[in-house]
This record gives sequence, structure tokens and C-alpha cells, in this order.
Amino acid sequence: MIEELRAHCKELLAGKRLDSIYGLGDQGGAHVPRFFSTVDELDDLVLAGKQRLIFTCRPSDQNIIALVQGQRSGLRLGIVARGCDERALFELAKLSQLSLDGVEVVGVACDRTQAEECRCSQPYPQDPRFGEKLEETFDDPAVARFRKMGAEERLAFWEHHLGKCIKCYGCRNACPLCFCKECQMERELFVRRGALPPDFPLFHFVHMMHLADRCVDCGACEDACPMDIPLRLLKKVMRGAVRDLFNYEPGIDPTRGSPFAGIARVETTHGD
Amino acid sequence: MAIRVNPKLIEDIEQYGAEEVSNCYHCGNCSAVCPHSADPFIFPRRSMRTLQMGLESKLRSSLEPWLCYYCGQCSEQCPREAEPGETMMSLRRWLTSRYDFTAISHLFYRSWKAEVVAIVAMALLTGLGFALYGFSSGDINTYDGPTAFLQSPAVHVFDWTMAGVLTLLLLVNSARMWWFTVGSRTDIRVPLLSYVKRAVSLPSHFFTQKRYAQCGEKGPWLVHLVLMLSYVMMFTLIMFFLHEVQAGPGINWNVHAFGYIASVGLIGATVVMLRGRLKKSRPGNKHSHETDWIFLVLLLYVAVTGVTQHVLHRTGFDLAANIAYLAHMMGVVPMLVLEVPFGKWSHLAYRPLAMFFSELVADALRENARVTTQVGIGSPQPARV
Amino acid sequence: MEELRIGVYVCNCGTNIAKVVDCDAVVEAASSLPGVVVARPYKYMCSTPGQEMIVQDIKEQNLNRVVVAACSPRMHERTFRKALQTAGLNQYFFEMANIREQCSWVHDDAEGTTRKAEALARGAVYRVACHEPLEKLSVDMCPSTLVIGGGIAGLTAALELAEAGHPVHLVERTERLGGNLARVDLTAPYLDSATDLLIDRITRVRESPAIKVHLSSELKELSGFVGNFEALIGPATNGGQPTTEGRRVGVGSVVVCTGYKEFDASRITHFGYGKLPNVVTSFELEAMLKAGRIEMKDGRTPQYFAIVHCVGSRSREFHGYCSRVCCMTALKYAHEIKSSIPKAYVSDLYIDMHAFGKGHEEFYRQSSEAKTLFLMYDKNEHPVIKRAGPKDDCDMLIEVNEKLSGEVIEIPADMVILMVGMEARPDSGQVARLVNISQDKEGWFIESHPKLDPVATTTEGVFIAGTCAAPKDIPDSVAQARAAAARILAKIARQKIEIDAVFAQVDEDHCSGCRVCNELCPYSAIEFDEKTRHSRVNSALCKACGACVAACPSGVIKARHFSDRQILAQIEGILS
Amino acid sequence: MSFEPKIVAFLCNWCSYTGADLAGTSRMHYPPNVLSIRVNCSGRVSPLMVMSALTKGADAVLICGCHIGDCHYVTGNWQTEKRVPLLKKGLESLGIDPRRVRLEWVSASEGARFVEVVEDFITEIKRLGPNPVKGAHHDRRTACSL
Repeated sequence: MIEELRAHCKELLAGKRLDSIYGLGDQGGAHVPRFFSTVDELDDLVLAGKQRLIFTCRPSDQNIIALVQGQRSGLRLGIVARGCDERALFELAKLSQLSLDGVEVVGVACDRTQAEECRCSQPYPQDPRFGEKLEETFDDPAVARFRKMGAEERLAFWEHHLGKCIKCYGCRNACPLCFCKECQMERELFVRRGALPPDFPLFHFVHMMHLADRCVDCGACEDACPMDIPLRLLKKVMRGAVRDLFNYEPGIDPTRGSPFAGIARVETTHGD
Repeated sequence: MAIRVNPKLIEDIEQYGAEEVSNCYHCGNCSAVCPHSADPFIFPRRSMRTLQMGLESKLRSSLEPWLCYYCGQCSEQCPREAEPGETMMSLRRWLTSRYDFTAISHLFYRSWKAEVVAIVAMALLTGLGFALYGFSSGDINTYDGPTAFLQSPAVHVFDWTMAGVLTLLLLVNSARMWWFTVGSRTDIRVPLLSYVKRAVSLPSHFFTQKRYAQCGEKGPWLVHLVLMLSYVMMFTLIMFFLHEVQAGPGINWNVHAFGYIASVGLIGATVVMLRGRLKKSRPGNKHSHETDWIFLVLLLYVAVTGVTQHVLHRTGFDLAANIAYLAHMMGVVPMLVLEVPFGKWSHLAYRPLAMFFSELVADALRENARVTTQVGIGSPQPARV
Repeated sequence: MEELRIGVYVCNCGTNIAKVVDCDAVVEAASSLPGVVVARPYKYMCSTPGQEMIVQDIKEQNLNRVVVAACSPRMHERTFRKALQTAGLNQYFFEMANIREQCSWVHDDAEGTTRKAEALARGAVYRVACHEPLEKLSVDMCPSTLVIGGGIAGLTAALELAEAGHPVHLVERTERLGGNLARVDLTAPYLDSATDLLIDRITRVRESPAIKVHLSSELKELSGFVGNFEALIGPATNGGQPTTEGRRVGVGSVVVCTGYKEFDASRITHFGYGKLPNVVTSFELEAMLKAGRIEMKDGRTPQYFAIVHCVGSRSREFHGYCSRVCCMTALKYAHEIKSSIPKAYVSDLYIDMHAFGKGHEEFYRQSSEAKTLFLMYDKNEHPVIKRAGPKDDCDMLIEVNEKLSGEVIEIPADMVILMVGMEARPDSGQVARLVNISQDKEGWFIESHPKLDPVATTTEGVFIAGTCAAPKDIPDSVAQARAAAARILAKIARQKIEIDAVFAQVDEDHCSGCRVCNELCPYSAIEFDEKTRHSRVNSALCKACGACVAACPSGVIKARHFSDRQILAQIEGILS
Repeated sequence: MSFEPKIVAFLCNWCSYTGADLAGTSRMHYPPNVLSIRVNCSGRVSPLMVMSALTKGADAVLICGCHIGDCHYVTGNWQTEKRVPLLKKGLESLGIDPRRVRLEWVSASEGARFVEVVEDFITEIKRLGPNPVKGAHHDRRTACSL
């Protein structure tokens, strides 16, 4: 598949349909996101495991796509994106972090092994050019287990797991949708500086509430956590809550904004 | 099938007395207050509505106006002064004219002048007939006996002939009434047995007018009952005992006692009614159609002339008695010929018939509802107030 | 930062507070709080000696924060703020603890109530420590007004303002003044001529030196804020190519009187409008009445008329609302038809007869007495109009399930009049965007408060009057126009517009430009700077609701005087 | 001693705070467990603020605003109406009973309703017992100083 992908991308560049392609490149065995501007460079284009595209640069919190778009107006950019990459791309566009004008998604659907490994809720982009849409759910069995827990059990569960937190901010830094210049997880008003483990549950509550309507279920937060906190579970549950309440799922439809970003009244399906 | 609206009907019926129908906005107070309004005959609101809408065929098949005795409570309660009571009264007049196939009553109700002319003409014709031919060429100075000016057997034959013709007219009109209100209805079917079972209601309503007694005030019912019974008594005396009644000059108490009672009843009731209409003493008396006056005056006239000739005869003034009798007959004939089949008097037949028919219709509707519920097509239509 | 010097004053309110709350205990508890230098009880804090006590303490003890634990701030916050100003202290260095309405008056257990009073006072002390000095802004009020729309509402508003001596720009899209009312013959229920009503106003507008009438023109742009709008008035394009050329005028206020559009009857098929020649709309009949002759398409005089109410109104498919004027207009038609054709029969098919206004019920009664046949239909079961047969003495038959009788009936008709309802103009969305006001789901402009502030909008300085806000009749439109004018005159009289010091502020350096807040503002006070990619709050438009503050994921929007810090300090205070 | 919950009530200035004042001027009675905080609009209340109150020692949080359609800021309570259900889901996920947060519409004329709401809420919270995450804040403070 990689060969076909490379060939396709080469064609796009050679045919002058696109100016540049953003994707993962092989750099001495490491897979890093980069721009490919010539046909030759595309030999390094790879598809790799759980490595995702990065859109927000740390620590400047600038969006890399917006940056290049800003440098060259009318840039025609191809982005080799899998389901989670594309969802993040859509969400970032909705949140004005980048523009989808001139962007062409070269969609790649993940195969079953990858999907299973990622416990991915939707392992394909909207319109995959490569690979097949796997419609079955690869959802996390942990979610089902969690749903069966009672209140006390849940509280104990999170007190245990969140109590391991060393406040490295890895989850936030890895999150494709965390681009705030000022992060409330660092705001002393809510989170005391130097307190370890961080205040339960405020510290993680900030992240889960802010991501409820933007989380694209990529799992980067959990992958980044050195303490193996099941952060993705928390995010998946909140994502589900938004879906249940507002019939809204982030990252799916680039034209549909979050109910929380619109003034309109939305009566929830089961509020109180 | 949709019923055609006749926008002109309301103007038409105005001539029968109902002038305020269009004021009605269907609050239903009238139906609520009416002691007679009960499922399936809910009125006056429904009749008001049907009339406003000009649903002529619907109205013609309606029995409801006959179930009203015009106590007038509805008119008193009406917030829009739409006079539902008077409307029901007018509808009775209109219905009478519908049942009458000759169109004469239609003419009379719309033109009191025509009615007066007809009465006067009929009176003159009667007078003329008696004056020219008499029935006996008897002696104007002789009241009773074979040489009498008007011999009772001859008058008797005249009475019976006239009664026959009038009964025939009434019967035809009553049959039309049956056809309009029961026979032509496609939504119900009245089994023959029902006619037999309910037949008793005819005489019972006729002689007691028990429904009238259900109205709030009892006075009008009593007066009406007295008038009706007196009339029937007098009618019976004249039709079956004319000879005995006329015989004299002595008083035959066995017969005459009834005549006196009937006379007192007739004159008393008529005077009370006329007085009430003049004084507009109760809501039912507030509006008097010209035909009401004509009817009462004619009745009083007939009763008074009847009494007069009787008194004159008994006191020996035979000539005067004969003239009074002639005057009496000049009242009786128009009254019977014109009022009974074409005027107000006809309600003597229509009202008890309406009671009878309404019971038949109610039975049939109940049967329909029962079948519908059983078959499970749905619940019967709720009654509309 | 300067040292905190807080003064706490606990009011006894006679016995109103002291009866249940141990005020001395509250004073004692407060005096031990950090930063508190003075704590005193007093019988009546709001009295002159009470206020003087605060002023004196501020001066003598160098207080820089004041807390009064007394009644509801809705009662006396302003009083004490004035006292602070008298003493030369910024009025926002003040906080009240409500220990009367929400404490001593609602609880009877002395111990618990005193503890609660202490907690509330502590919350106020914690909060006031975080207070910042704020200043109210003041800008000039431009005395000119822009009136959009030259119908009865617009004319009235313009005249009212001009007669008070203030300049008015009256913008009318068509080439003549008068609006929809100019198409009407007589008015219900008093049967005055609409032309008479209008001519007088139009003449006065034309002759007024203060009113500049812009015919065949429209508003192209509106920028600025209350007292200081700049409007661009250009030639009307009527949906054609938009132009940005025109004349720029400065105005202090805007009155939107853009009116309504009648419902398009051809959207409903069962009435046969457009197919049956003598099915006409109310406005088509109005034209015949104005011309003085009611006739059918072939020139015959109709005998049977049928008026159908609620065409497009009170229906599930089209508009759910009632258009308010059609019932009386229908009665007016019945009257006008009968006076012009005495032998005519008029049937009136309605859903409900709405006759709520002055003289309306009387008019209805008058009409029923004149033998208009009123027939009620169900709003879910439309009357159906069809051609009559050759034997009928009428051209059309209307089949309807008449509700009051429960009968399915056929009504003869030669002419059917459809009472078309009012709907928002198709370009109302454009107007709403231009002047920055909101619309409801039907497209009507939304008032600031439906009951208490019916002519103001969520944008300060922009008013709405007449049928652009909802269907209404002439008296209501005129009353609204005058109300809007009165509101504007009051502002002009004050000459200055004071902008509240309490508003939201974006810390632009830290704004990530996600624009979540942009859409949330009911006043469209948040602008997005495309260049810097930051959001910014226009303080003149902001009304400080705080919806954006709560929504900002970065927490970089600050609600002045209701900041996170201040509220959290208060929470901490009342809970510790 | 029986459990006396502490309830923080965020009351919008235009309707609910005025309604609560009205309960006072009408001399209605309710237990003193509720401590109110005046905000301009219920839409000002963020989930973080509610969670802060819960961790700072509140057993429950009451949010009151104008009835839908009556908001002084037209659409402010629409936002509250969206946020609170999500907040409750968040609490539920963390094992905190969502009934500890309640959103009620109380108008300026509904003093009696305010009392009713408060009394009912207090009863419910008494039944639920103390909030398990309050003080969590302070326990950890000791932990970190070690």
C-alpha cells in the first residue's frame, strides 16, 4: 500500500496539482511528520504504527499548517491523513486554527491490526483513497467495564489512577486539540502550583471538560502518559456524553460546529 | 356527502319571526340551561347553528323545535340576545309550512294580511252560504227543532264532512313530517316493532303534555293544558253530541255541564294568553308573531259567540241566538279550515307526533351506537352541545 | 501592591437583622479576617450617620476596601458606592453581604443564621480583596437618528423625533412613502380611510426641515455603537448586485421599521389560488375596494363571497403564529362588500375569531348582526375550493368540515378572499445582520425583553417598531414607533452615553483565536481580528452577561467585577 | 449531630437573586444551608467554577437562572442549559453523584418557588450525605508537603 501511496503523492506533486504534501517521513528509522515538496523526497514517505501527524507545535502553540499557509498564500497542500489525523484536522479548522482552503486530504484507512491496537472508534477518514472503511467497532472494552461501575467504584478508580499523576502535562502536550496559549490546567486559580499529585479531580476535570466536544479519540493523551493513567477512557466517556446529549461528534463533519460554540438553544435529549 | 349551504335561508326564516339568529356565537349557554335538551336532541344551539349556516335539509329533518315549549330561559341567558327561544318558535312555524304540501301556510306565515283576508273571505263565504241556502230553509226566529234556522243534523253532516277533509289534509302533512324526520333519514333504521312499542307516547303526550310540565314555570303549562283539554272536550261535544247540545231551551246538565266547563276553560285560557302577550309577561310572550294574535283572537271570538248564542237561546231570544250562531259559525269555519291544517292549530298534531318520532329516532341512534361500539369501529360521536 | 485595609460594617437594620443574627459575633468574626482593619456594627448603615461613618473611616483609617453586611445589594449597593465616591475611593472597591433578605428574614435558628451571616461576610471580604478600581466610560450622543422604512411606523418615529428638533434620515427602499398601509382602503374597526391617515403624515414628513427622506435607498453598512453609529445609505438594489457606494451619515440611534411581507397564497394548493380566477388575496380585494368596484375576472358582479381566514398563519406547515390583523380586516371586508353590493352574501371561514382590541368585539357583533355567515374550520383541516357545476348558481364551492355544527358542508362562492397573513420580509436577515440584531425562527426581529422592553433590541441604540418585530395592527405600530422615539429622545437629552464599567475583556496576548466566544455573544460584541487572529470585546456593546467568559477554554476572557478570581475568592470565603 | 450540608447557590442577578430576595421580603422560611453567590447570568457559571466549589467544601451546587425565554441577556440561559447536563455527565464519570448539581429556573416573582427548590435540594443532599470530593483538596495539600 505504501508504494501506491507514494506513487499517488508523486503524481500529485509532479502534476503540479499540489505544492506540498504533509505526512510522516522516515528519518533514520524514526517516523516524524514533515513536508514533502519534491517528488524525490516522497521516497521517504511512510505510514507508521501509532505515530500521528502533529499540527500544533510546542512550545510555541502555533499551528504548523496555519504557519505555512500564512507564509505562502494560495498554498495547495496535500495531507496524508488517517481517521484520527483527519478528525483533528477538521476540528482545528472549526476552531480557526488552520484553514481547509487549498488542503487536499489524501485519506488512508487503517487496517484491522492497527485499528485493534488503537481501539479506534472510527479507523478511517471520510473518504479514504487507500485502504477500506472498517465499519465494525474496535471500541475499548474498558469503556464497557467502566459503564458497569457504581459511583463509589468509579470514584475509587479515579482516585487511584489520577493519584498517580506526576503533572508532566504530557497528555495535554500530546493532544492535537490542545492549542491554547494559556492553559487552565496551569492556572493557579484552579490548580495549585507544586501540589502533587494535582488536586483531585480539578486538574483532570479541566482537560476532560474542555475536550468533551473536541476530542477526536486518537488516544495520544494516554499514549503520552508515563504513569499509564487510562486517560483515554475518561475522554471516550465524555465524548460519548456529548454524542448522547447533543447528537454531536467532533471531527466527523467539518461543516458542523460544536453546540457549545454556537449561541443556539439545544435541548438535550436527557439533561436532568 | 357535503350538505349545501343556503345563505338565503336565514333571511327567509326572518319572516317567520327569528330576527336575531345571526347574533349567536355558539357559546352553548342556551343548550345548557334548557331543561329539555338531552342527548341526542341537544338544542337550541345546534338548531341556531344549522339555521345560521342555511343547512335547509338538515333543518327540515329536525325534530328539535317541537321539543321546545318556549319557556324562554335560553333567551334570558343568551349573552348575545340572539333569542334562541324565539328562533325555535319561528322554526316551528317554518316547519309547519314545510310539512304543508299546499304552500298555504307558507303564505300565511309570511303575510298576515293574506291570512286575515282568507279568514274574512271564508267567514263571509260561510255567512253567505248560510244566509242564502241555510241547510234547511228554516225560520230565523226558530232556534231549535225541525223548523230551526240551522238544524243540528244538517250542521252535523257539514261538520263531519269538513272534519273528514281536514283530517285528510292533516294526515298527509303528518305523513310528510314523518318522511322528513324519520323516513328519509339514511343514517338510522327504525324497526316496525319500535312503532308499536312507542305508540303509547302519542296519547300520553297529547293528553298530559307532560314534557311542557318539565319547564321551570308550571303556569304556562297549566294554561295550555286547560285550553287544550277544554278544546278537546268542546270538540267531542260538538262532534258527537251536537244534537243534545243544541236541544233546549232547558238546560240538560248531563251534557251542558261539560260545555260550561269547556267554555270557561277556553275563554279563561285564551284571555290569560292574550293578556300575557299584551303585557309581554314572560320571555315566551315577548315576541308575538301576527299569526299568534290571529289565532288567539279567532279562538276567543269563537268561544264568546258560542257562549252568546247558547245564553240567548236559553233565555228565549231565538232570533238573536240564531244571528249569534251564524256569527259563531263564521268564526268556526275559518278557524277549522285555515288554522287547523295551515296555521298554529296544526301543532296539536305535530307536537305529539314529534314526541313519538323523537323516541323512535333516539332508539335507532342508540342502536347504532351499540352496534358501533360492539363492532369496535370506534366510540359513538360525542354529543355536541 | 498596596496593603489591604478593609472596613467591615454590619448593619442591625433596626431589629430586622439583629433579631435573628448576632451582629456582634459577625463583627468579631470579620475583624479577625486577613486585611480587615475596622469592623463595626451599626443600627442603620444606610442612614446618613451610617454612611458618614464609612466616609470618616476611609479618610481616617485609610481604608481601601469596604464591605457592608446588610440588606440585598439590589437595595443599597448604589447608596454605599456613592459613599465610597464621597470619600474619594473608587466605588468598585465595595462589596455587600446580603444578611437580611437571604439570611435574617428567611431563617429563624439564631445559631445557624449567625454562622451563615459570618460566612456571607467572609465571602464578601475575600471577594473585595480581589476587587479592582473601574471607571465608567462616557461618550457623546449624536442627536441624529436613522429610521429604516417609510411605512406608518417609520413615518411616525421620524415625525416624533423631528418635531422635537432632531435630525432624522428616513430611508425607504421603494420610490414612495406609505409602506403596506398605502395599499389599504379602509381600516378596521372604525372604518377610517387609510389614505387620510397617511397623507397627513407624509406631508408633514416632506415638509419637515429636520427629516431627510432617502427614497429608493437602503442601508448598506452600519458601524460603531450607540450614540456613534456611522451609516452608509446607498441606492436600493432590490436584491441585485450590492454596491457599497452611497452617502455616509453619522447617527446616534437607529429605528428599524421595515415592516412585513404578505404570505404568498400560491404556496397553498388546496385554495386553488392562481388556478381559480376568482380566488383573490386580501390585498387584491383591497385594490378593488380602492378602485371602487368589486368584480369577477369576467366583469360580472359576484353575489356569493367567502372569506377564508388564517391563510399561512396558525398552521403547522407555514407559520405557527397568528397574524393578528386578519380577523378584523375580514370583518371590514364583509362590511365593505355589503355596502358596495347590498345583495351580496358573505361567508366567513375562520379558525378562531380573535377580536381582542378596542372596538373589535363590537365590530364583530356588528358584522354578525349584518348577517355575515361565520363558519368555523379546524386548523388541521383546510377548506377545499373547487369549481361549481353547471347547475349551481355560483362559480365555486367550498367544502369544509364546519366545527361548530360538526357537519361537512358546501358553501357557494363567486369570489373567495384569502386572508393572507404577515411574514417577515425575505431580506430581514440581511437587515438584522446590518444593524446587528437577532431574529426569531420565523424571521421577526427580537426585542430586548418581550414584555418590559419591547422596542429596544439586544444592540443598544438600535430600536424596532411596527411589524418588523411581529404582526401587529396600526395603533400598536404607531405606539411602538412613538415609544422608540421617546427612548431616543431621552438619550439625546442626556447628551452623553455612559458605558458601564462592568464588561468582558479579552486578554489578547493570550487569546488562541479559537473563536468559540464569537458566536456566543447575544450582542455580537465580540469581533475577531483576522490579522492578529485574536478575539476582542467591544466594551460599548458588551452587557457583561459572562457567557463568553464561562466558555473560553483558555480562561483569557475576564469579566470585569465578576472575574473568576473574585468569584472563586467569594466561594472560598463562604466555605472556609 | 446530623449532617448539615453546605450548598453554594449561583443566582443570576436579574431573576433568581431577586426571587431569593423576594422570599425574604415575603418572610418565607428555609434552612440556612444555602449560601448564595450573585452572578450576572447563569451563563456566567462555568463547570470549573462548580467543580471548584465542590472541592472547596460545598456538598452541592445550585444554579438558578431566568426561565427559558426570559433571560435578561436573551440567550444566556441557553448556554447554561447546554453546559449543566454535560457537567453532570462529567461528575457521573468521576463517581460524583450528579444530583449534587442542580439547575433550576426561578424568576424574580417566584420567591415561593425558590424556597421550594432550596428545601427540596437540601433534603436530597442530606439523603446523599457529604460530598466525597470536598476536602480532597486539603488532604492532598498535606500529601505534597511531605
